[in-house]
Amino acid sequence: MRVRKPLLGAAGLLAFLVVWQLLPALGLVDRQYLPYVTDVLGRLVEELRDLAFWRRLGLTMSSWAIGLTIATGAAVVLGTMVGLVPFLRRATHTTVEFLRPIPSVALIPLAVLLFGIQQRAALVIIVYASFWQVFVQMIYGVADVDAVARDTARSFGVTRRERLVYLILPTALPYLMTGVRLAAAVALILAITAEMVIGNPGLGRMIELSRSAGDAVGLYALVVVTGLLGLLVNVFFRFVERRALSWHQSVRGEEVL
Amino acid sequence: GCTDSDATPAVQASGELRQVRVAALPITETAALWGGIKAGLFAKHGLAVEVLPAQGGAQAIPALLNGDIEFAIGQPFGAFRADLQDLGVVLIGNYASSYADGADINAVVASATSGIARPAQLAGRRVSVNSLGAAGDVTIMAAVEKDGGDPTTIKFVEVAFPDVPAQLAAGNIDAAWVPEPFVTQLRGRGDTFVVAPYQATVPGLATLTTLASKKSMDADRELIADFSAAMKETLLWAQDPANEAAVRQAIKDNLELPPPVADSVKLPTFGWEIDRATLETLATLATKYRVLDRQPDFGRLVQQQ
Amino acid sequence: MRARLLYPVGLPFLLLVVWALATTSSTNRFFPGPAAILDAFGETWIGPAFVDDVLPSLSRLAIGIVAAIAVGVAAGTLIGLVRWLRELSEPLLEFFRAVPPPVLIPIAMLLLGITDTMKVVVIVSGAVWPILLNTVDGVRATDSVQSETAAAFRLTRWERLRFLVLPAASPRIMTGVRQGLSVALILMVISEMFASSAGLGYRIAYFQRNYLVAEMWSGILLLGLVGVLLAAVFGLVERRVLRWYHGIKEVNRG
Amino acid sequence: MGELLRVEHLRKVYEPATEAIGDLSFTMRAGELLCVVGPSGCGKTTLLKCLAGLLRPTGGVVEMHGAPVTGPSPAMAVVFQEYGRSLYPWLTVRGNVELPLRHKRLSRVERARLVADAVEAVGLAHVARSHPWQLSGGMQQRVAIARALAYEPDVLIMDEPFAAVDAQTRADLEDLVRDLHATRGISIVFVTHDVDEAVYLGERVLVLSGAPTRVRADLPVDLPPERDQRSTRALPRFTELRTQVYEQIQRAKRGQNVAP
Amino acid sequence: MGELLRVEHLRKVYEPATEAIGDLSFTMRAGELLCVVGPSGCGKTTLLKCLAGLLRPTGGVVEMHGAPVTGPSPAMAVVFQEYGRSLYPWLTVRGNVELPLRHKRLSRVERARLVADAVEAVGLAHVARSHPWQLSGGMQQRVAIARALAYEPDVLIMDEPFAAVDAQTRADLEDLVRDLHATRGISIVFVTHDVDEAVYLGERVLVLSGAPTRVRADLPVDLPPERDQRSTRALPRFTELRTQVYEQIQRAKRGQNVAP
Ligand SMILES: Nc1ncnc2c1ncn2[C@@H]1O[C@H](COP(=O)(O)OP(=O)(O)OP(=O)(O)O)[C@@H](O)[C@H]1O
Ligand SMILES: Nc1ncnc2c1ncn2[C@@H]1O[C@H](COP(=O)(O)OP(=O)(O)OP(=O)(O)O)[C@@H](O)[C@H]1O
Ligand SMILES: [Mg+2]
Ligand SMILES: [Mg+2]
Repeated sequence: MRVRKPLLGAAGLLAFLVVWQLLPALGLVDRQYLPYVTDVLGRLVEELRDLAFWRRLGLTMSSWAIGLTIATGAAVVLGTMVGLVPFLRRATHTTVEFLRPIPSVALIPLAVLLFGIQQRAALVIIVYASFWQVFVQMIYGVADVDAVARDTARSFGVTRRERLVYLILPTALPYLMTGVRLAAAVALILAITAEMVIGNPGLGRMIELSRSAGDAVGLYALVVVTGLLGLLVNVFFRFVERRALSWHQSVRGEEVL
Repeated sequence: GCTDSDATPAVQASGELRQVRVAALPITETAALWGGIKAGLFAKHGLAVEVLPAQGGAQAIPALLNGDIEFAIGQPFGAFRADLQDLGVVLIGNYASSYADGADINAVVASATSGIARPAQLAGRRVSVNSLGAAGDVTIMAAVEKDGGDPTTIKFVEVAFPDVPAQLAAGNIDAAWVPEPFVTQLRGRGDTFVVAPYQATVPGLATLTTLASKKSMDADRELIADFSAAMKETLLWAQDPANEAAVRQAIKDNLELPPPVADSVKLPTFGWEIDRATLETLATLATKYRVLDRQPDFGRLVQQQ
Repeated sequence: MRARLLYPVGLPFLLLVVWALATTSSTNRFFPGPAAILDAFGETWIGPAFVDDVLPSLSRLAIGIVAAIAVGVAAGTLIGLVRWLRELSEPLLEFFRAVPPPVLIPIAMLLLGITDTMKVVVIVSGAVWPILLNTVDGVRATDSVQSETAAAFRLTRWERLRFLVLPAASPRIMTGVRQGLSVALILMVISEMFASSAGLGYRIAYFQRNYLVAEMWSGILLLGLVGVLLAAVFGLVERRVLRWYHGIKEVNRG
Repeated sequence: MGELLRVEHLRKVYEPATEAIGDLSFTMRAGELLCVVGPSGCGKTTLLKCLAGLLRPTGGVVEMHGAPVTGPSPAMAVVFQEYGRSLYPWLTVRGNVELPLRHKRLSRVERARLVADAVEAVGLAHVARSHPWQLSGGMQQRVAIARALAYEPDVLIMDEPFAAVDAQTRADLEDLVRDLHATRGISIVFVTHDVDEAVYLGERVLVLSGAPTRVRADLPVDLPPERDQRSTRALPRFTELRTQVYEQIQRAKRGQNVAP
Repeated sequence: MGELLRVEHLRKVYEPATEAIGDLSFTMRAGELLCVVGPSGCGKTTLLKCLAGLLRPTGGVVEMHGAPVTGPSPAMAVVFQEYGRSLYPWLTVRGNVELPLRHKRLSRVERARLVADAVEAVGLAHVARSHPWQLSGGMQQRVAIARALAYEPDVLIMDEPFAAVDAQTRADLEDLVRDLHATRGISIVFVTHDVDEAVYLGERVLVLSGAPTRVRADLPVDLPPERDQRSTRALPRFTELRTQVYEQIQRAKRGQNVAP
């Protein structure tokens, strides 16, 4: 049972790779635009042995991690506050709805103006985009507290802080987990996009370079790297989730016939 | 074993060097700058230059204005726009130009199936440029009109240069304006060369120029003078056929181009002297085609050092 | 009644005032004041530009959102319910989700041409993830006693879906849709920044490149307004769909 | 009437190590009304879930009409102990009761009648359009009962169905159950904690031991089939039986071994 | 002892138009054990929530120690009817019981002792490390009871706390409640559907009418304070009282008007 899951997952990935290999092989797509999987993987292995690649990966991932941490921290605090206080929720509603959809890409000139062509500019973009993912989930999660559970806490005179720690946060935790997983992906996307657009060093710039060089194999190899990163991030968060949500229906609920 | 493609023999000149940050596009033309730095031409003038890749004027000019970078190398059109908005940007020198005769460094190429052979036939067709409202579409319109076509009927779309070959082949566009190495690549596979719009309308037009902010012009004359001198020397150095190998090596070092491409790609004319007349012609054309609504103030924009 | 009006406009108004004060004292060209932006807004968007740029963008956005919801909910429900499918597809989905949409645009362009379909596909390819993920989580969290009830009364597959799984997951699905909406708007902009010559996103990029700062901000303002409008429409739909859920919450507050 | 249910050496262990049912064997005739009593946490709910095909036994056999139970049967209706959670908050009372009837090829009129009758029978006609969370605990429980009644099952499984209703309503509902059983011949498995109720309702009372549960006693209830809240409960035999059951439970609780 | 609770002309209407409590007035002494009975859905839970300060009345006054109740008081503990939902699935049994003690400036040892005692008292020591969803219904209910016991309140409000436990456990828990009341002088408001239980436990039984509820009868229970499951229930006065209460409920159900 333990091995079934990774095995199935690997089978899914494998099937995808086979389809990819077949597309250019059968001439459905010109291999100049969709190169063979084998070539791409070959290049990938080459890159993995290049220290420079790891350095750039490190740069991208550090922007990702810093950005995600700041965004999550801020969103948990603010989301909980706004979600708990009806006054704040009503007062901020329109402002939030206004700010949320503003494309982070459109904010790049602003970020550059404030922080120059540096990592900090990319960070602003990452934080801005991923903040909302967690924020919205937090608001919904905090609002989902069960009535009887809440009355219980109130009637026993459980303090505000304890109520937060023992009732509200556990209720919101499944929401938070989804939010963080979404935010992690968005942050990764924006870390890379920002490097592509602003041009500070990292994976994104490598992608842009291979793109402008017409190096399809290199481009796809890097895209695969981003995908794999996303996968790793997910595996990590799934692990955390299973730990943190062992009591939750979605984790324990597989037993029903 | 592991490799490290970043590891280049460090040529850190010793002594007290002034740190200078320059934004440049990550394209083959920038090779002259990279080569000049490596050859120590800037260190000679007391400058340690860091080249920051910027994706275009939209990113570089705000950075220039807030003092994050000291200089930017970019298309003249960006400077025109900035001047029209009174942003306080000046052109302190040229950087690269197209050829007044012979094979130019960019061209409009039509797909074999479109049947387009001359500029006039572009009328009413889908033509791609990398960025709308810039030198590309302005000169193409001029070239079409010159050839007797109606320039207002051309349907321009934006397609990034690397995407052009695929889009042309898929029939999504009829023709595309591309620089080298794409021109050679497309002609090699049977697409038709239509026109070199720069050469056909404004021969020898500047493709890249060097920008600084008005503020630093006024505040730090010494830096401007040092940098200008170094740039002038660098561009002369790059133009010298004897150094071509070094320039091409700089391409390989800094861009992920496959070596055969880096060896064969056509380089522009490098030079520090601004040809103000060609710039004014370009601006006039742009006003004519309503890409700009008025002429920039060349008197304040061009400050040749 | 007064409070009802005060809440939605109170904070925005306050921010506007702060902004206006901040811009009068600074001369930064990249931060124009609200008045300048409002001027630019009128000149830029009211008139033919609305029909040429805004309407087509919005219709693509609408199609994209509807498609993303349909795909996200359908796939999410299936994946949430079928364990082996989830295990089979999860790594793959995570893989695709992590690929930045801008990188996918050239490929989409290749397969679909420079068409509206391509732009819609780009919108869907990004907006579908929050919806799908939330649906999966919502479906998986269905209360055990509730599903046992369905099993005991032998509800058919279809009834189970219609009366148990979807309603139970609907609060989560709606959260996902809400997030999907803003992602869709962002991708509408990004999809128009490539291979385009019209549209809201294109215009903003164009203004940005040409230092038409006030016009650019007016575009961002328009996007924000579209966002508010979307949220309002979404709010109406949500209140209908989740009437029972809000009912419970309402009672709890009583 | 033939054999309806056969349970043999049933065993159920909740992972990782909670042995709920130890070794349980009994049979039940079709049309019988079997009451199950036993200490709290002994495994009654677990047993019902195994009978209903909602839980896979760890060992042993559960057969219905001679065929092993592998999943829920369409002829069966269940009233869950956790009545509150077994109702769907997004449906009204009527919607909840109607839901299982939807795939029962009935005319719309017929279905409406069944729903109305069942809701009426549990005394909730006046709140048919309310949502479950607008009802009191006892009312919610009665909705769950109405849902099972409207379904018109052959076998009815009820897990402490009257725990949350008042004495009078309880008496009425007990008579309703007896009546259903007598007139329609429905087979009923009824879990309760009320010893009097078990004796009053059942034709047989199964007393379970503490977890891991076994059958501690299997007592036939030899009261006349025509029962009445006043007179039946006043019979000396009734008192005898209830004392007997009570003592068995008490011993079960004290964990004494079953006499072989 | 002084007056603990005073309820006057209490009225509660659930929006939009469900009148749960019509007009309710009664008082309760400190240290009293008051049982509340009434038909299902009459408004008992609503009343308790108003007493506990969890629900704002639509009209009338609820006073505790002479001061109006505006929110939950720290001296009060509540056992909810929906026991399942009042437990936190992310905490273990021990964690659930311990939670309200956290802000009660107790030493760690003291707290552990209180928790262990309470869990022991309801017979759940062997599952203290389990999560609530791993327990049977009756066990969950006992966890909720243990939580209230460990809290050591001055006032204990219990809403059908023994609905899901077996007869024997119920008897034990009843005695536990009587004992707490007798030795610690805790004031208790106890809602039940079991008439015998109300009479056995209470010093006074409040019978409510159907919704919109009023006080239908307020009967003092003049049984000796020393009670015992066998002998007390065998007293003729006990039978008299239970018949009285039962008849009142029956009339309440039939909706007869209250005699002034
Ligand atoms: N999901 C579960 N996981 C682990 N253990 C469980 C689970 N459900 C029940 N148990 C355990 O199985 C035993 C029997 O539970 P069950 O619910 O069948 O008891 P019951 O007889 O219905 O009790 P009650 O009368 O209190 O409802 C209990 O000890 C309980 O702790
Ligand atoms: N949240 C609510 N919204 C609307 N009506 C409600 C709500 N809660 C309870 N009611 C109504 O109020 C009345 C009294 O409910 P309450 O829960 O107080 O009854 P109860 O006496 O506790 O009944 P039971 O013994 O069945 O638990 C009922 O008619 C019920 O329908
Ligand atoms: Mg049970
Ligand atoms: Mg109640």
